[in-house]
Amino acid sequence: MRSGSPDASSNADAQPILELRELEKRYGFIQALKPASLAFRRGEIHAIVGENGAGKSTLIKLLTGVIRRTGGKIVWNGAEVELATPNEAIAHGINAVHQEVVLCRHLSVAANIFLGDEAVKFGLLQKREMTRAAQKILDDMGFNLPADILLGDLTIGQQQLVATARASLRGTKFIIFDEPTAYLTRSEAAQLFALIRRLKDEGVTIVYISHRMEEVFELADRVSVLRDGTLVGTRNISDTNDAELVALMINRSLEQIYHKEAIPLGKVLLETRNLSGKGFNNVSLTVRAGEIVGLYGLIGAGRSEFALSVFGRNPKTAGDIVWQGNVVDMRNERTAIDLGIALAPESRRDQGLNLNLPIGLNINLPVYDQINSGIVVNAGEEKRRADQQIKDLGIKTPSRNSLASSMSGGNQQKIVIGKWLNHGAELFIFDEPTVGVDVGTKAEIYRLFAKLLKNGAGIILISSYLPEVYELADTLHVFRDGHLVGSQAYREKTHEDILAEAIGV
Amino acid sequence: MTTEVTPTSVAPKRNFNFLFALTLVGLLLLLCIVLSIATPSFATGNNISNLLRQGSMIAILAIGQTFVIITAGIDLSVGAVVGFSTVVVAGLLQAGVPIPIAILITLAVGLAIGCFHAFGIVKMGLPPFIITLATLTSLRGIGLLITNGSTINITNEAFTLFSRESFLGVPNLFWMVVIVAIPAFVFLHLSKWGRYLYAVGSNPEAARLSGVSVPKMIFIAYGLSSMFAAFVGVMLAARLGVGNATQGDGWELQAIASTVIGGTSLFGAIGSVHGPLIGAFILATIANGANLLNVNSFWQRIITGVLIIVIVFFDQLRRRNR
Amino acid sequence: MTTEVTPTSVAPKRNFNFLFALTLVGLLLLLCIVLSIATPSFATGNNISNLLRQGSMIAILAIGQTFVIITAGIDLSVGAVVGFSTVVVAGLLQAGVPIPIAILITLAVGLAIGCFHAFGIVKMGLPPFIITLATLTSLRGIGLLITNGSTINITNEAFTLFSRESFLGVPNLFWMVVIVAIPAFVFLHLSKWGRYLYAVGSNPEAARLSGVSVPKMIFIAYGLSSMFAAFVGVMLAARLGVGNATQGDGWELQAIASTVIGGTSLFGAIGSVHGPLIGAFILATIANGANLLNVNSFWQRIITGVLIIVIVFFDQLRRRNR
Amino acid sequence: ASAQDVTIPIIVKDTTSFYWQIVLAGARAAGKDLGVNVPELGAQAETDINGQISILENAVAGKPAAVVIAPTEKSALGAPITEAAKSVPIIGIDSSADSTAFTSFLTTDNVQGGRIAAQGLVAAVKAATGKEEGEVALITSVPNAGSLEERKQGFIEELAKYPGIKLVADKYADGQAATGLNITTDLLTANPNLVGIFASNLIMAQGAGQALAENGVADKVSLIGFDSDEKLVGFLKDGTIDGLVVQDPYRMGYDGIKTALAASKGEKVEAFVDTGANLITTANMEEARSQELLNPKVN
Ligand SMILES: Nc1ncnc2c1ncn2[C@@H]1O[C@H](COP(=O)(O)OP(=O)(O)OP(=O)(O)O)[C@@H](O)[C@H]1O
Ligand SMILES: Nc1ncnc2c1ncn2[C@@H]1O[C@H](COP(=O)(O)OP(=O)(O)OP(=O)(O)O)[C@@H](O)[C@H]1O
Ligand SMILES: [Mg+2]
Ligand SMILES: [Mg+2]
Repeated sequence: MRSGSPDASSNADAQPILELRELEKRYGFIQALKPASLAFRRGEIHAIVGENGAGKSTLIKLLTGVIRRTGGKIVWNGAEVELATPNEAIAHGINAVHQEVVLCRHLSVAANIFLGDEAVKFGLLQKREMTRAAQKILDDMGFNLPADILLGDLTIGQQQLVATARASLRGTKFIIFDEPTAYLTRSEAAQLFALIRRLKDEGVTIVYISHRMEEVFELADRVSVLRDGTLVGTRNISDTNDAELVALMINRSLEQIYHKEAIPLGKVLLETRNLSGKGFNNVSLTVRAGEIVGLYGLIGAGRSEFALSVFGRNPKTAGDIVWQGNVVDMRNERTAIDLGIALAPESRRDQGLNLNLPIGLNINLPVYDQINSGIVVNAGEEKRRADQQIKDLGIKTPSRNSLASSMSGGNQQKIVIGKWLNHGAELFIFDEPTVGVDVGTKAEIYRLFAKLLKNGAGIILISSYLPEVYELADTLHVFRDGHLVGSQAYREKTHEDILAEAIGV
Repeated sequence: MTTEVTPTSVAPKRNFNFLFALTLVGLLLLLCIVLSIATPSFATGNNISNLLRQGSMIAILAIGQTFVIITAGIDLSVGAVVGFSTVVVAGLLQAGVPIPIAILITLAVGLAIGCFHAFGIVKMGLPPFIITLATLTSLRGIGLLITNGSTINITNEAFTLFSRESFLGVPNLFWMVVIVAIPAFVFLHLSKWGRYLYAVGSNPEAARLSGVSVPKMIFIAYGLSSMFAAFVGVMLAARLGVGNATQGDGWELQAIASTVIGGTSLFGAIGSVHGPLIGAFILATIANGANLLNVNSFWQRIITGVLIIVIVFFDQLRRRNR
Repeated sequence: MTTEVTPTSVAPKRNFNFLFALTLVGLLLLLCIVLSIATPSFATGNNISNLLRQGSMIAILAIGQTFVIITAGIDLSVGAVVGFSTVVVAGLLQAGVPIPIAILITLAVGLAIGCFHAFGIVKMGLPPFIITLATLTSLRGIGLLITNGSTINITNEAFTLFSRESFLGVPNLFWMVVIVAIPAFVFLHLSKWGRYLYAVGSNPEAARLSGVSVPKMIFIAYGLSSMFAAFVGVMLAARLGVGNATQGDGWELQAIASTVIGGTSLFGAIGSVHGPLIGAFILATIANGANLLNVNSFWQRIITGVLIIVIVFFDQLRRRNR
Repeated sequence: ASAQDVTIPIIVKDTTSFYWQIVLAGARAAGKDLGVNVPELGAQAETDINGQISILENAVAGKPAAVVIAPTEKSALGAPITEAAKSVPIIGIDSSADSTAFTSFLTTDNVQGGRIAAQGLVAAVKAATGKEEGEVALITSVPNAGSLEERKQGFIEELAKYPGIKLVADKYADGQAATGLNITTDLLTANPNLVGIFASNLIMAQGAGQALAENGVADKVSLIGFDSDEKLVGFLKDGTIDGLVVQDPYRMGYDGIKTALAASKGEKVEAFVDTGANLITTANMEEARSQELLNPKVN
């Protein structure tokens, strides 16, 4: 199905800046993108939505010369182009902020921004100039980042901002954002939107990929939907609505995303008393059985560091962790896991996954202690458990033996979640659990949360996506600069109040 | 949204690994067939026994090395541990210690060396390359100091005879490979420890956050590698009938080469027990064949280099095309 | 939300790198001071000249090796290239080729070898460890074949004299280090090529997406490493007055060790030109000091191993505490 | 069987050393003269005992008429040689092994070679300083190589007979000429009174000679080397080296094959032949026998 009318917008007659004709991509036997035809108009913001593994990132990689198409044509400004290498795309003024940050951790922010395009005088790098220029670019975009720091020292969200700055510099005609707000909080996202609008005003064509519908409606002029590698439709944003898009995406309607049940709160599972550590200070909170405790804050507010300390990954510097009434010495992760705490960490690449290992091994990694028969691993149980999570979470993979690295971003995230659902615990800490996860699966995950709660577990939900914590949390804590600045019961305040607390105005 | 797993025709990795091992076996077989045609003495029982004996020590070192490399480490000390262990076991035997106890003590020394490596890596934060290089240097010194630069002659006939005898027509030395490889296979491919090793090599942070004790796995990997090297030292002492600290020189490179030829990635998380085994016997067969064909020893080096490239290249091709 | 940049608590790496080099220099100085006190002959002009001569060759190899290691590769062939190059330059000189041309041809041969490595890595998909190990093996064979296992005596006085002479009181051999290190420093730290090397080692995909030609950088790194090794071969031939294919045996490990002691990470993207230089001279000073103190050769090995651990450990401490 | 079908492999200690290449050259010449097929085998380092055992095993598997071998290590090679001798006659050259199974032996006594070196060094010191006293040093290429240890033993034993001569340093290198060179320069720095050095093989003599030249002390410090090649002969000629202990490797190879062929035919062969070690100095180097030893015809 193709978007029917050539359409209503005023510059309908203008030549499209970029046109795909029966573009297709196969990975061996997997058809990641089935022949797709689509025209991007000059200066529009074109959103692309679809389930995890639908082929969105694949499409973007084809347009930026990262991977080679296996069929079809690409027409740029009326002329057919190869787009066989990243260089060629850059030369046309096409660039992208990829879903996974593709930058060099060992280089400084400035070096990353100018990589491949260095300022050189007499053959020598103009490092100081570049740092200054990079700083100015970052400041102009409103990103609060130093240009001379090593990229590896930044959080993923911050790295994503660097990638954005970098892409805006090169994508003079056409920029693609692949889930740029996944790790951003509301205020950073707002800055990004301002940047995108400014670029649009400058005549740049924008492609915007997101799983957050409200962002699509806030930004986009038109939206295209991918399902299972097929382009199922393109709509003017004014002619469509949430429900229609979701229905197109998942081929059925979805009544409710945020699944919330009234579950009676049980005993106190975890209590932190004036807990301090690297990146956070004096945090006191409690989590009860059946409760979702939401943690909200800006990037770098200290929520993840707090979670890592509770989980025994990083040492606390002061305060106590009380587990079911007893002060515990959280020596390492093992201690936490044995007590019944699980942590699905925020960065799937750095902390969550063993990328070059099979999905099955990733899912079972925390439970190998439990599934032995004698000295060897019970292979049947290993398979069963892996398949169970693949099924429950709808991980789109040919086999549990596929490498985690061959999964789409959202599917990788599901593996991180599945790993801990597989293990089970009394307290689950989910740090940005739905980053890059499609709406259908999000609803599924929220339903799984409810199931966990009903079984007597408690959940700490760290999210930079305010609607998520706002809708789901029984208690919401706001972090700012490593401190707890506000705590409220379920829906006591408005989004705006919470945001204000997080920013500190 | 469909929740069932769609079966596709993509070959699962497990099978693929198996195929990969097959290719290597294929290359080894090809080598053997060519040699059988080229020289009548290759396919004789006597020569095959020799070949099995010659490849067995590097094969065991390569298996131990694989554990270390899977954790994204490297163990440069194995050759030195072999030499040092020949001294230890020879010294013990000459001091009248019974064979089994002498062997156990030697293995324990090996284990201790491995634990020292792991300690350096885990507690002192040293790169594996550096700590094992340092041991390589120091151990040879200690061995030479103990023997005062000479050789300890082993007069225990039972001990030395063992290396020359066969059981069921297969040389005892090769049985040692079997004895090591089977538990090694179970450990790496069937037990949870093997899974943990891969996880540590792939992403130590993720492994750690999944409750895997990374330091423990490092201790296990280096401990096993050095213990295997000590075991090879015992085998070598039996074969040579002497303890001599400079033996096993350069064997670390041969072991690492066997491991890499066997498909192990030096960046960790990829490797098997059977691959390095076959790799070691490919190298042994090349050397054996060259000797039988009376290839000039200089040409022998040239040919070995070329064959390594050719074999690994075909492997790569195979891997890429799956 | 404020748009100004809030200063973060994260220390910029740039300064830190500099400090890190300082620590190593500090350790080297400490070593020198201890030796000056322990033995009167250490701090003599003559001995310092010897020391500079002794460390210079490994230092140059280490710089070349650093380029390769920064791309997350390894070059095991450098020792063999050194030996082979002594044969090439000696053969050419004995055939009456003028010195400058003989040197240029030798360097070109080195470059060709490096390009072959890069070809194997880039086009044939071979692991760097394997292709350079294969060359190591083959090159020695070729060199031995050329010389028939013997040495080529260099009768050109001007050529051999060069290595013995000094300029401004500093041995010519050390000037060679300066001549290599300065452009190497400019290349790695001040030019965009150096930056690309780091990018390739850090994340080849990111480098590619930025329009950096990864294959080209691999060719440059391996080409330079082998060319530097050929240059060292010329220096060694001048110093020994002979061409001999077995020379430089094991120097690859010394070069890699210097590089790693100098703070280079074997996983790529971390390293400098000055670090390996200092690393090489730390190793040379340990050997020199042990000789002057007439330490038993066996103890010398033990001490070298221990000192390597100690030095790198203090460095690690320093790095961690920043 | 016709003579062309007769195969007699020769197994040396280290094919990469010039000394052993001369042995092989002798064997090759004998093979040509006698119509015997002579595979030239050997490990790639003198310390690689296991390698030599493997090569011996492989050689015996080829069912040769006889095997000529220079055992790298006395005791380690004993049993494998006894084992091999069950199927073929074994001729030993250069060094001995703990086996009674040798049909014949053609050796140079390396201990004797070390003694000759000591005598040569003392004579050279006396010639330079006028007295039989002073500090001397020994440089050995690698630890644990049988023949080098024997040379060292002979050298030290003989030196003990000269009370005025003191061995102040006994160093091992790593087989590299550059290391020998560095050790020598450091010895010169640490021992300003050094009057003599014995570098007990070819490569070390090259390094040590170069060090004396580099430091310009060839007149002050006497140097005795072991074995010879063009480089060392050059040093001998210009006085950097005072003497070379040379063996007769060519003859060892030639006679080894000759004896092996005879033994394989069941002829009676001499059980023990000493091929001798000689000191060649700047003074006697032009003599015909010296020239023969210094310039063996390798090809
Ligand atoms: N390198 C690869 N090898 C094999 N299959 C791949 C590879 N990369 C992607 N795929 C497959 O291609 C399909 C499309 O993936 P793509 O990354 O485009 O999805 P996506 O729409 O971006 O999903 P998400 O929202 O989760 O990011 C998926 O089924 C994925 O498993
Ligand atoms: N590797 C590091 N080195 C130094 N400081 C760090 C490092 N990682 C994080 N920080 C700092 O620690 C503080 C807390 O970071 P943390 O990741 O816990 O924040 P967060 O609230 O979880 O935000 P995010 O949404 O980015 O995860 C920040 O100031 C951050 O800059
Ligand atoms: Mg995607
Ligand atoms: Mg976080």
